[in-house]
Amino acid sequence: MNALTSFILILVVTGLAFAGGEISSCRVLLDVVLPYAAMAAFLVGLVYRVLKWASSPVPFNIPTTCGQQKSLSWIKSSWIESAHTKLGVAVRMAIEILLFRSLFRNSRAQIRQEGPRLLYSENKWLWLGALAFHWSMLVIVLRHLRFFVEPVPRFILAMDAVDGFFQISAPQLLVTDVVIIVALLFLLQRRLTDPKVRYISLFSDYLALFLLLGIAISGVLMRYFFKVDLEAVKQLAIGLVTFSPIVPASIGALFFVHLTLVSFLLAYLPFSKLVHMGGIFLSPTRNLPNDSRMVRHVNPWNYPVKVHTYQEWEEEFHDKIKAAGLPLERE
Amino acid sequence: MFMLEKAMVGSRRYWVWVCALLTLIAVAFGFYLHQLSYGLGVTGMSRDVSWGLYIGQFTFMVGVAASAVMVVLPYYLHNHKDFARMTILGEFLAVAAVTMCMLFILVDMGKPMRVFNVFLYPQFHSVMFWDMVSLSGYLVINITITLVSLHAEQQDVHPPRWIKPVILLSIPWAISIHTVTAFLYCGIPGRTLWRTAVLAPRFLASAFASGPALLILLCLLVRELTSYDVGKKAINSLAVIMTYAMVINVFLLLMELFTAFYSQVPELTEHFKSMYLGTVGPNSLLPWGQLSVFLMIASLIPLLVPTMRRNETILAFTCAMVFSALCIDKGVCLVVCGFMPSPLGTMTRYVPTLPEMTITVGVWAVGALMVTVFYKIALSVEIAREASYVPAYKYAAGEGVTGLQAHARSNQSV
Amino acid sequence: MRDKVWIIAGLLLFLGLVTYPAWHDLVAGTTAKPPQLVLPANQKQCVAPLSYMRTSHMKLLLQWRRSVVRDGQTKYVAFDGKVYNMKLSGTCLRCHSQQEFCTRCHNYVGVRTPYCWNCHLDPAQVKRSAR
Amino acid sequence: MKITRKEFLKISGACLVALSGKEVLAVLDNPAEGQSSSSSAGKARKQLGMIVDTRKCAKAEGCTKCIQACNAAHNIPSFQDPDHQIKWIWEKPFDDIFSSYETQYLDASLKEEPTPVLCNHCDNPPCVRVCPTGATWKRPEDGIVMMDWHRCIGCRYCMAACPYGARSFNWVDPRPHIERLNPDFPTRTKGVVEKCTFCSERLANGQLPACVEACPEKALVFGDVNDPKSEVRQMLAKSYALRRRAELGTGPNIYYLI
Repeated sequence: MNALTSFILILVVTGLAFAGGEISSCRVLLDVVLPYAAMAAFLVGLVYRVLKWASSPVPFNIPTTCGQQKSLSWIKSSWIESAHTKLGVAVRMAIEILLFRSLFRNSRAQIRQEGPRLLYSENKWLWLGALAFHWSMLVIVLRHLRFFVEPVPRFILAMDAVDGFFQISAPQLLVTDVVIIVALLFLLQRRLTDPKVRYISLFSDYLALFLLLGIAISGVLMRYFFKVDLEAVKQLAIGLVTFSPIVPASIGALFFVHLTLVSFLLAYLPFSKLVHMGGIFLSPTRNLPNDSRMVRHVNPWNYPVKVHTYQEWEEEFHDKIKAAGLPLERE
Repeated sequence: MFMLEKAMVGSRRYWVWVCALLTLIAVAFGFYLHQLSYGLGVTGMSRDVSWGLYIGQFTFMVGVAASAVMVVLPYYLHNHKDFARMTILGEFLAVAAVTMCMLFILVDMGKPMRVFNVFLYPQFHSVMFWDMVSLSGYLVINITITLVSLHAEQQDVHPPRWIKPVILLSIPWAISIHTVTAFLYCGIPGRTLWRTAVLAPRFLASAFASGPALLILLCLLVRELTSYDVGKKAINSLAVIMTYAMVINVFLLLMELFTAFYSQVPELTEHFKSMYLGTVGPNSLLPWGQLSVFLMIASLIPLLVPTMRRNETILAFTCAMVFSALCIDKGVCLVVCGFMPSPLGTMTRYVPTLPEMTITVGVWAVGALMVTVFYKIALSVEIAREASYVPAYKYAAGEGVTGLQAHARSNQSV
Repeated sequence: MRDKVWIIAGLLLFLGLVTYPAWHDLVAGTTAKPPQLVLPANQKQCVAPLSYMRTSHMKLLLQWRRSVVRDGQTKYVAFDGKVYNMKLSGTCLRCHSQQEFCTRCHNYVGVRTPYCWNCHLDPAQVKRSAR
Repeated sequence: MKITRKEFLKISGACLVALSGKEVLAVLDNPAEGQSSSSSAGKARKQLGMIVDTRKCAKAEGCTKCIQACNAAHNIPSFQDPDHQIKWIWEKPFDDIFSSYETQYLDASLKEEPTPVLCNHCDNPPCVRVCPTGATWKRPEDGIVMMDWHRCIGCRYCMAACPYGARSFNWVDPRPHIERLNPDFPTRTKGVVEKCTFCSERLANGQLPACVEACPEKALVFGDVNDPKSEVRQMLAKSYALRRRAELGTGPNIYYLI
C-alpha cells in the first residue's frame, strides 16, 4: 500500500511535468521558478537542519564502539573501530562515509527448520547495493556539472572517459547509468520481497526510491532514446546559475519530467530521511571519540557543582593530619 | 554472503604479502595503461606471431581452472572422503584461475572497450564465442558452489538441496571449458601444430597434471602457514591422479611426435623441429621447449616411484617440475610455436617484452591475491568450525577454546 | 553548541561546493550564449531537419555506418527527396568543419569527442597539414 | 490418445532442440551462409575473384605499382619494423607461396620471382568462421570477405585462422606512419585487424580495384568467377592456374597463371 501510493505520487508528478512542458506558459514555471524555489528550499532547509542538530546538547559520550577501547598500554586497542583520538574519529568517519563501514557489518537472522535453530549470518547485499547506488549517484551529480560550468572542468571529462570506457552505442553507454538503476531496483525489491523489511517500510522509504528511480530513468531515456537539445539545456542551466534565466524555446518533454523530479528531490531532501547526507556528520554515535576514560564529558545542562577536591581537603586539614601522624600526599 | 570481513583481519605476514601483491598489481596496471594508450605494439608480438604470452597463459590457466574437477569428481561422484578438506580449496583455485583467464583475454584484446561486442553480436559459429560463454558460466557456477557450501559450513547446516545438481553440472562444464579452448586451436585449418584431434585430450591431460600439482603445492603451503591440514591421504590420492595425467600427457605428446616424424610430412615436422630441435629456423623459444620436455620426462621418475611420490619434500619438487614444465609447454611454446614457421614460411622471433611480462605477472598477482583472500576466508571458517568441536570434558578442564577464540586465533595464524 | 568551528566550516564548505557553478561562471564571466558555430556557406539544408540533427545526429551516423559498412548501401534518400552519399568525410565534412563545428559544440556541452576521428579524416585538416 | 501437458512440453521441447540443432549444423557447415540467411542462392551468386598473371607480372621488373596504388588509396602506414607492418597486397617469392608445387630444379630466378599476394576472399573463409563478433564476414551479394573496423575487438583470432597471412593488426596508432593521408578513406585505429576488401569503396562507385587499375602490364584481372561469361572465367578455362593452399578447403579466389 505504502509502495503503491508513493509510486502513484511520483507518477502524478511525472504526468504534471509532462503536461506542463507542453503548455508554453507553464515553461517559465517549470524551467525557472521551480528550480530556484527547490534550490532555495534545499539550501535553507539543510542549513536549518544542520544548525538545529548542532545546537542540540550532547549530554552523554555515546560513541558506538566496535573494537577494544583504549585502556592499559599493554592491551592492544583498535584506534579506528573504537577511536579515542581526533584522527581516529576522522578516519572512522571517512570509512563510514566513503565505504559504509556499518552496513558492511550488516547481518541477517533467520530460523532454520532443522533444529529449529536461530542462525545469524553476515549479509553483504545491502552494503553492496547501497555502495553501488551512492557512488554512482556521486559520479552522476558531478557529471552534471558539465551543464552548469563553462568551460567544462578537466576532471569531469576525465571521469566521463572512465565511466564511458566501453564503446557501446552512441553516445557511449555510461557504466554508472546502468549501475544506479540496477542498484535502485535491488534496493526496491529488497523492501518489497523481504517480509521483515517490508513490514518496517514506510511511505517515505518508497517515495525516496521511486523518486530516485524516476530521475535516473528519465535521465537515461533522455541520454539514449528520446534525445533532447543539449545546447538548450546548457543555456538554461547557465542562465539559472548566473541569475539571468532564459527560457529556451523547446528542449523536449522528457526534460521537464527530469527537471521537475530533481526539483522535487532537492526541496524534499532536507525534510526527509535523505538528509542523512548531512546528518551523518553530526551523529554523536559516530563523531565522538571513545575517550571517556581520559576526558571528562560534561553534560551541558548540569548546574554548576561545587567541587571540593582531595588536594583542597588535604590543604585545609594539613596541620591536623600531620599532627595525627597520618600520611600526606604532599608534604 | 561474501564473508569479506574474514579477509580484513590477519597477521603482519598476511598483510605484507597482500600489500606486496597489490604493489605488483599496481605496477602491472601502470604498464597496462601504457599498453592501452600506445597499443599492443609494446609487446613482443608481431604480424606473424600474433598471439604470445597472454594467450598462452590464458590457455594454461583454463587447464588449471578445469582441474578442480579432479577433486570435485572423486569427492561428489565417488564419495571419496579423503578429499573432503581439499575440495573447497580446489574450487576456490578454479575461481581464481578462471578470473585470470578472463584477464589474460582482456589484456590481449586490441580493443578491450568493445569486449561486450561478443555478446552484443554473438556469432554462434565462432569457438571464441562459446569459449567466453563456457568460461563465464564456469565462473558463475564455481562462485555459487563455493559461497553456498562455505556459508552452510560456517552456519553448520546442510547446504541447500539445489546445490547438488549445480555441483554435478560443474563436472562436465569443467571438461567443456578446456575442450572448447582446445577447439580454439585445433579447428584452424592452416596451423598444423594445433590441427590435431589429440589436442583436446592432451590439453585435458596436461590440465589434470598441472592443476593438481599447483593444488598440492598450495595445500602443503597452507599446512606450513596455518593449522589447516588437508591430510596426507588426500595429497597422496591427488598425486596419483597427477601421475596418471602426466603419463597420459607425455604419451600423447609422443603420439604427436611419432605421427610427425615417422610420416615425415614436412608440414607436421617443421613445427616440432623448430620447437624442440632447432633445425628449422632460429627460434628464440628453443631452450624453453627443450627445458619443458626435459622437466616433463624427468618428473615422471619421482611420480612413478611410489616411495618417492609419498615423500612430501620430493613430491613438492616434483609438483614444481610438473607445473613449470606444463606452464612453459602450454603457456608459451604450444601457442607461440604454432606461428613458427608462419603460413608463408617465415620464422619470426618472439621475445616477450618487459611490459608484456610485467602485465602477465600482474595477472598472476591478481590470481595469487584472490587465492590468498579466498583461502583466508575459507580456512577461517573451517578452522573456527573445527575448533568449536572441542569435546565437553576439555571445556570443563579449561583446555578448550570457544569458537570465537579459535576464530581469533586462526585469524592470527593464517 | 559543541565544535562550532567545525560545523560552521563544514557547512560553508558544503554551500561553497553546491554553489560552485555560480562562482565559477561569475569569475569566468560565462553567459548563457552558445558557441558560435561555423555554418556552411554553400548549403542551406542539412540531410535532415535542423531540430533532428541537433538532438539525434549520432543516431543518423550510426544508421549510416550500418548501411554502408554492413549492408553495402551508399545512398541516402533525405526527407526532402535529395540523395546523398553516406560518407562522414565526403558528405558531412564537405559542409561542416570538424574543428569549428563538431568539436566546438561537443566541447561546449562536455560530450567527449567520439572515436569517429580516430579513423575518419577531416579533408580540410589534411589539406592544411599537407601544405 | 491423451497427451498431458508435461508430455506436450517435452515433445515440443525436443522438437525445438532438434530444430535448433539443425540450424547449428547448417551454420557449422557454412557459416557465411548461416550468417546471412537472406542469401539462399548458394553457389550461383556472385563471387568476385582475381587472376594474377605471373608471366605478365614478371615482365615489369621491380614494379610495385599495384602495391603503391593500394597503399595510397587505403592509407596504409609504412613501418620500418617488419613486426608491425600492415599489408593488403604485397610481394613474396614464388617459392614461398607455392612451396608444395615447386620442383627443386626450378631456376633460382623464377623461385625468387616476386609474386603479389593478397586476401583470397575465400568461398569458405576460416577468418569469418572464427570471428566472435561478426566484424569480418562474407558479403552475400559479391562474396567479398569484408571487415568492419567499428566492431573488431582486436582478438586476432582471424590472424591465427587465416592460412595466407593476409591479415594485419594495428599494433600501434597507424596515423603518424602514413606518408600521405587520403581523406576519402578512413585510416584505422590501433587495436583492430585489417586486410584487403577488394576496394569495396571503389566497386560501389563502379571502379575497378586500385591495384588492378594501376597495373601497367594488365597482369591483374578482376571479375565474377561464378559468371561463366566473365573475363576471368574465359581465362581460367584456357590456362592452368594455381591457387594458394586450396587443399585446405577454403576455396581461395585469387588465381595465379604461371
